[in-house]
Amino acid sequence: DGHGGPYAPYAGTTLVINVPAHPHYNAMMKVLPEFTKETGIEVEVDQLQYLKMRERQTLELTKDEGDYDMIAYVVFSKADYVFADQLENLAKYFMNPKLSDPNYDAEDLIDGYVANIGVAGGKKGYLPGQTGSLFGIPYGSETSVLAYRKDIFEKHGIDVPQNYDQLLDAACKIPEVEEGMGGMASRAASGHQASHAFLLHLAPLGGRVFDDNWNPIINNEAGVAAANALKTIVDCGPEGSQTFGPAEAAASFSQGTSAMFMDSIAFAAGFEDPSKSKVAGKVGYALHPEGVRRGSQTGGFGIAIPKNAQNKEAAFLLMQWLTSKKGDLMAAMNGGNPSRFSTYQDAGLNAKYPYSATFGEALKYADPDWRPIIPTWGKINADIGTTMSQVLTEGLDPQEALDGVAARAKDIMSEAGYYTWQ
Amino acid sequence: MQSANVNRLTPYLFLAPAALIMAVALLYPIGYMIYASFLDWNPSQRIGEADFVGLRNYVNLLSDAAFLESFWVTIKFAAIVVSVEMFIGVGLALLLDRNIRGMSLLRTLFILPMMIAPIVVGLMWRYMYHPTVGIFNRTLKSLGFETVPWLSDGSWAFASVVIADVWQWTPFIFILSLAALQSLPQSAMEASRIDGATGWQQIIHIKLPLMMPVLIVTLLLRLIDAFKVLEVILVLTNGGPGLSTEILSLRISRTASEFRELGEAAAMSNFLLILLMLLTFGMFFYNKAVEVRAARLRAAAEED
Amino acid sequence: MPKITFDQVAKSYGSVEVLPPFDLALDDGEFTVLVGPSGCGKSTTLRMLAGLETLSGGEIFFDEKPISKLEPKDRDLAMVFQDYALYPHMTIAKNMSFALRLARAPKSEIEEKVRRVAEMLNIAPLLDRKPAELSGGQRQRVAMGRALVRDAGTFLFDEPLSNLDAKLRGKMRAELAEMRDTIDKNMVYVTHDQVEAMTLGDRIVVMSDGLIQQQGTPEELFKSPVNKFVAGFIGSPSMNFIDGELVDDDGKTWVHGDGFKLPLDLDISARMNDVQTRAVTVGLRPSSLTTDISRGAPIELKVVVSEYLGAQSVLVTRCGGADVLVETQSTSPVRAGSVQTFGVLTNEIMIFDKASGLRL
Amino acid sequence: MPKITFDQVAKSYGSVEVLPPFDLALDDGEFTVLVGPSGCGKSTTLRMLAGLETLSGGEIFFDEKPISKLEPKDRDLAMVFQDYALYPHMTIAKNMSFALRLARAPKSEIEEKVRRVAEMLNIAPLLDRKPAELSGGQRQRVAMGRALVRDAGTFLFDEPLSNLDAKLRGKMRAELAEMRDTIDKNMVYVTHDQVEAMTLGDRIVVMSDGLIQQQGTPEELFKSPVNKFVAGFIGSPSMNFIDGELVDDDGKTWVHGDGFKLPLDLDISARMNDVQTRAVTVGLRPSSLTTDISRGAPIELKVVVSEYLGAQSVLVTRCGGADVLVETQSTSPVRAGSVQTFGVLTNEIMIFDKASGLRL
Amino acid sequence: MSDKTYDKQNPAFYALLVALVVMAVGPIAMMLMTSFKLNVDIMSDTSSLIFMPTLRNYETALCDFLWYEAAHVDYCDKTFGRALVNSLIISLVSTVLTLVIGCMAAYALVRFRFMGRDTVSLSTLAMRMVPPAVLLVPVFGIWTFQFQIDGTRAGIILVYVAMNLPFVIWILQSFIVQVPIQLEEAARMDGAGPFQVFFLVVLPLIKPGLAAAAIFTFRVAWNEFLLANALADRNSRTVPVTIVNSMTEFDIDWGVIMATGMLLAIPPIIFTFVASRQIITGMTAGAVKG
Ligand SMILES: Nc1ncnc2c1ncn2[C@@H]1O[C@H](COP(=O)(O)OP(=O)(O)OP(=O)(O)O)[C@@H](O)[C@H]1O
Ligand SMILES: Nc1ncnc2c1ncn2[C@@H]1O[C@H](COP(=O)(O)OP(=O)(O)OP(=O)(O)O)[C@@H](O)[C@H]1O
Ligand SMILES: [Mg+2]
Ligand SMILES: [Mg+2]
Repeated sequence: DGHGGPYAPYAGTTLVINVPAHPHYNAMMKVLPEFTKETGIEVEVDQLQYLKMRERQTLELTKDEGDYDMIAYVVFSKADYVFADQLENLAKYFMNPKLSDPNYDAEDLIDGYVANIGVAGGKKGYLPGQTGSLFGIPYGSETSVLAYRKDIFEKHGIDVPQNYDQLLDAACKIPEVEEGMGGMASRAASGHQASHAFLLHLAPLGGRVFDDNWNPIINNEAGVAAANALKTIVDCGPEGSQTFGPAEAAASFSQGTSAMFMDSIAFAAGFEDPSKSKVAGKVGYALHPEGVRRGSQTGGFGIAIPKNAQNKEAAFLLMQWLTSKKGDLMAAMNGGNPSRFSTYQDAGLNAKYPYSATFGEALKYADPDWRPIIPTWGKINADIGTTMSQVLTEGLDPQEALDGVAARAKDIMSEAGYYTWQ
Repeated sequence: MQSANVNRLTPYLFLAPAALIMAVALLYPIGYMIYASFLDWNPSQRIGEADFVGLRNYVNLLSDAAFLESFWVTIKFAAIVVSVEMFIGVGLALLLDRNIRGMSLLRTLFILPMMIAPIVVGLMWRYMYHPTVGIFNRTLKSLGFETVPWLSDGSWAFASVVIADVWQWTPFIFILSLAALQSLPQSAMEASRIDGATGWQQIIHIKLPLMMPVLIVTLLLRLIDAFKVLEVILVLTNGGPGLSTEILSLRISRTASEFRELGEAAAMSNFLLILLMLLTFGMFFYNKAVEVRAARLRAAAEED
Repeated sequence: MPKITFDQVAKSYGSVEVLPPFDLALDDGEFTVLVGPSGCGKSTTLRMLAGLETLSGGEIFFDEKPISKLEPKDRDLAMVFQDYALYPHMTIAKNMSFALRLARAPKSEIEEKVRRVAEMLNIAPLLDRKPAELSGGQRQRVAMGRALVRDAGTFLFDEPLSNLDAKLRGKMRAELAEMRDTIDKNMVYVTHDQVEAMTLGDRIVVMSDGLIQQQGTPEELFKSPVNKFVAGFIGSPSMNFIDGELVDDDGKTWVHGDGFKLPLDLDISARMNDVQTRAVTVGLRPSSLTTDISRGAPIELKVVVSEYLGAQSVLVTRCGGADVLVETQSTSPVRAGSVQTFGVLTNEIMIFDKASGLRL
Repeated sequence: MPKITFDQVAKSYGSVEVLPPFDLALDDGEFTVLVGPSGCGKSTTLRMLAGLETLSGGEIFFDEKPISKLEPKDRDLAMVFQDYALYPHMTIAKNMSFALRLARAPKSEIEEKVRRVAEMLNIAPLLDRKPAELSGGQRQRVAMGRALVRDAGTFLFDEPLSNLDAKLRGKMRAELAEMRDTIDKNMVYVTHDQVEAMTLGDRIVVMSDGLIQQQGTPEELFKSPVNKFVAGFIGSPSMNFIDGELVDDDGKTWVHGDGFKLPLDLDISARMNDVQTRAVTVGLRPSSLTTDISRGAPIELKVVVSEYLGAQSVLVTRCGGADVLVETQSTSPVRAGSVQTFGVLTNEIMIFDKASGLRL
Repeated sequence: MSDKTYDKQNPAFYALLVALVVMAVGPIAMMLMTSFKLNVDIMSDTSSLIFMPTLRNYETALCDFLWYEAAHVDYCDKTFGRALVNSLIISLVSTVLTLVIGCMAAYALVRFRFMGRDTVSLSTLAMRMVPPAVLLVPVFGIWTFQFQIDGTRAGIILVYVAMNLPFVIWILQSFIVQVPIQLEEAARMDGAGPFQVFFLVVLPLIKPGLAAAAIFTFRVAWNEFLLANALADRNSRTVPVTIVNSMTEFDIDWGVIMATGMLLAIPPIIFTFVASRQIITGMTAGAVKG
């Protein structure tokens, strides 16, 4: 057929890809027909809820012959898949002149995302560095911004918070001045959500979970400050905050029961949709406030080729196409999250989504090391989550709580062999 | 009672399909799992690649405060929901075992909660427990009462989870008790009416004793299931706040998928299994003992 | 003890009417026997009285009090069920004492009563067994015992002796007869066995197809049945019926039929004068025929079978097309196959309207 | 049809031995009746033959073939259960045709057979009902019908008529008797009713307490019972027993007792000469006593009750301490309370050893 | 059973009944009501009874079934129809298989005395105790690497049958015990072999138990998520998996969730209506004297 060039050998191939049910990937679905038209490669999509997707992939990747040619993976899966040697190292594809697009412009990819999602084997094992290599490309990645109610802030003459002091002040002032409204809606539910919320504040307040020698330092002053910040936010938040997951928190903001929401940029589209949101048009977006430093979260998804895939080369072509400047922009125009700086600067996108500029700005401070992506993370994460939940609901002392977490984390790390070299 | 001369093979023929399927699709995986409890195994590995660590997983668990806490939560949860459900379920069955118009519709209505997928039940209750738009708090507020922190306070969350479980699973007891009630010999019931039994006396002296075999089985099954409740709690509280609703099966599930420690999850399951076994054997042998005692008494009575 | 009155009581199952509306009055302290062929509605009547079946119409009164809305337990009854209805999970002792325990009778009294009744019923050694471990007749006795331990105002018995052997039955019958005479209770007794009915009943109610055919004392029913059904049902072996025609001859009334001519006694023929019908059925009890021809009008019958019953034998003979049973002493030598002349005790002949079956 | 032999068959439930080892041979084509009081092991014997109970010992042979390991369905039997055992989920028609349908008989044949049997049993109108909608007797007839439609080699009946009224029972008995004569099948029939046993059985087996007391033809059992038990069980009303003592006087043997002195006939006294025992029990059938004193040795009895049975009455009289029943024609005028002289037919007197109960 | 007269009850009884029905069905009714609301209405503070009903949530859930393009649906999952077929086949087949096989086993356990009966019934129960979360990985491994039936409907049916068997066996045992043994004896005398006795006499008599067991089995097979998610591939995926997979964390659209929840609930509800009809009073009346 009429598809020439690099795609010709693969025209007619059907790729099976596994992606999460997520607004970004819904956007991807809309651009895939264009890919097929251009290349003659068919794509069959298997879309799953992201945690379930992770479980399925975990099993799927152990098979001799996998069903999936390309997978989108949750950021913290990187450690597991790479550690188990289940993802293709992308170097050999980028080295292959028949496959690699010379105009790809990898420098344009948002470096924080690449570091966080794509690279493994460098510093601390999960960060870039001399020994690192690329296993995936960020696609549908996110960082955190502060969404706030312009109207409310104006009405009561509150300034948009630039730093954490202002943030906490604003958070507790609002319930006093605006009846029935909470300050900031935050995730807080026991487990992953509480942990996520805590870590969100930990990095800007100068903390880390581990020092460079894998010693837990989560219980240092910064850690306690982050826990206190979270507790303040939740206490001044809307009713029932203690059990919020991201959806409830976002709903609280979009239904006008709280004045601020600090979480992933992926929620923005929903706030601006009048059929779902009561605050469309009243929302302002600002950078994640500064603590000791700036540091917004990095998260979301990347795409990679499983070791047991059947059509690896065609899959690489799809991957490259999707993350190319053109592909990235198309997805972004359909409501996806850009992975390239150039996309954020695109005039058309800024016209359609005015907040894009702020998001692009936020990316500069995206912190790829805000949480450690190591195989033992799941367990430590869960422990932080439950302990933090106890701080929020049962009045457990933050210092005591974090000391406990640190001690348990130490055990876990020790058992996993992180102190072998000390 | 026992039939004579049954072809020796017949019982085995009747059992064969079930035995085969359970051996292949249940026993074998369970064996796999028991073996796995001695491994340090993460789900990205094939079982062959995992390291053998002996009893390490078990030892770790015994000193794991979170595990012990959830063990206790599990026992508390199971004991409470099962007793409440037995009480309401059997009560309802006794109440509704009547010949009134529209009964079959009613019966079906009472079974409905059980038929809803657990995930949906979780979501539904989570919506109802919603701090502001949920029906409970809304009603409380409109009646001028304090709202209740349904899911955001440890004790309330535990109660909320219990309520949802009772709502969903009482029908289980109800439907089995009802079926049992309805296959009781009618003539015995008539005789007791003539003998002057009031409604209550009929229940206590005739219905309950005759239903006992079914009730015991039901109780056991429900108990086992209570230890296995997962989705509803997962959706409602994810075990929180803190560990207040983290029952063992949730912990197992999280250990397997979040912590990626299949070996430890398997060891935990084995603890759960042992606990349940003890319970079951206890009940089983208690029953046996009662039977044997009755038989002995009878034999003794015959001798003199 | 109340006087029990059925007033236009009726029963249907769906569209099947098993009992058309009927009246029945049972006197206080009376022993009433409901007797009739299988399926005629005896059990149903009893169960309505017990409160186990709803009435489709009418009302039952205890003295003046309507009771159809009362629960069985409020009717002060004890009952023996045709199908035993024992409690499968209780031992025999528990089965029997259940009602007393419900009534919170003192323990010693319960034990005493159960022991006494169990001894009377020959089931004392079985008291610790469960119903499933008993033979049919033993179960029936337990069912009986369960009612007898009680101190109810009215006792209902639904064929309580059907599974017992003759001797035990005789004994039980005697016990019941004694109860009848010594205690002042209402007893309503259902049976298909007319011997039981005759020996036990103060009053017998004969039912057939849901209808009450006749009620009266045993003797009334035997001597003056109102119709062919009652005549045939009461008495064993049952009455022989032969079709015939009334013929007036010689100032006497005769009945002629296929193979016989019998003169009627004066008092019978007197009644025949008022009757239009000439086509009749002659009723002859097997005991009204004798081998001693001197004692009655002669009739020639062909002996088909001789059934040996011990002291008596029953001869099955043929008269025209009809079978005629004759009761004889086993000592009288009659050979099967022979034709023999028997004497008919003419004063015992009964005449029925052939069409309606009513006695003339 | 096979000859059925029980060889040292025994049965225990746990530690309770209900049937000690016994032998029994039933001839090919014979109608055997097992009769005995309630709980004596009749049903158990039948159920072992059917294959529903395991044997605790011994073996049953069909001709030469041991069958105790065979499934019931391989024994070529049909059975009527004492407790009906109808399939509650099937209509009567389906209940009756179940066996035929299992055997894949042609449809028309099934219908024809069911219809014929249902008519014979008077249950044709009930064919579409379920068992719960029948009366007790109707259920029993269905149970009977279910066996009768079949074409088995051996028929087993466990009290098949106990819930039927006399008339129906008579009719069924006649049908069974006809079957016995016309078809060449083994029939084993359990009953507690000696009348049924006498009229139906080619051979009667009398059981008591798990022991076979005697077997033989009806006449043998009536005329020559081996012991007191059989004598008392067979015959209705049952034999009177009075204790006495043998006394030789005047070249004759007499039996003296409380209130009577009876001479023995020659053939009886001849047998008495060989006997050591002097303490005996005298057996007198109610029919061996007559109001016609010319016909026998005189005896004076006090009449206590007169039970009216229709043509006959039974007088309950007292002789010393013992009750003595006397069967009389209802026509003979005897008043209760009077003391009366009766004639004893001395040739019918039976003498039993008082200690062992064996007939002398 | 043709007795169509009904007992009269006092008003308090009816009041209690109504209260109970409200408790049982209330949450479901609420779910139904919510499924007709827009998310804005759901989240608003106004009374929950006054709102503009809309079918939009159902349009969203069923978008690939619609003959028109619902304007508001911007992304439509095309797999719902296929999943529905899968679910129906898997649940029905596994229910039937479980009942037949389980019933036979239960019968053997109750009626025949043979070696190790107690052991068998105990281990049967023990097997029920294993949480599915734990079986997940072994089952996946075994099905994939050893049986090679991963991704097939048969594979899923096999797990469901195995999972449900212990329950069915246990529950039916207690019902079979109540069938009068005399009926089985009668059938054996009528020439029925063990299988005929079982299928023609015992099975029809334990209908209430079967119906109850069927309801539970169907329910598990229909609603099960964990194992189906691991074992099914794209073509054999069931409805719960599809539904859970289409839920995102980004906005909980309660309306759509309730609508899909309703859709998921309807087949088991229908099944319940059909099956619970079988729970009839007094099955064994009139069978034997006892
Ligand atoms: N399962 C059992 N366990 C213990 N004893 C039993 C059991 N079944 C029967 N028996 C006893 O065995 C004896 C014989 O029982 P069987 O049923 O054979 O009596 P039967 O002669 O048929 O009496 P009936 O005329 O009353 O039916 C009875 O005494 C009975 O109590
Ligand atoms: N549930 C029912 N549905 C329909 N007909 C019924 C039902 N119960 C009983 N019958 C019919 O009612 C009639 C009377 O039954 P009932 O039990 O009173 O008879 P019975 O006189 O006690 O007979 P038996 O001596 O046989 O016990 C019978 O013809 C029976 O078939
Ligand atoms: Mg009756
Ligand atoms: Mg018997």
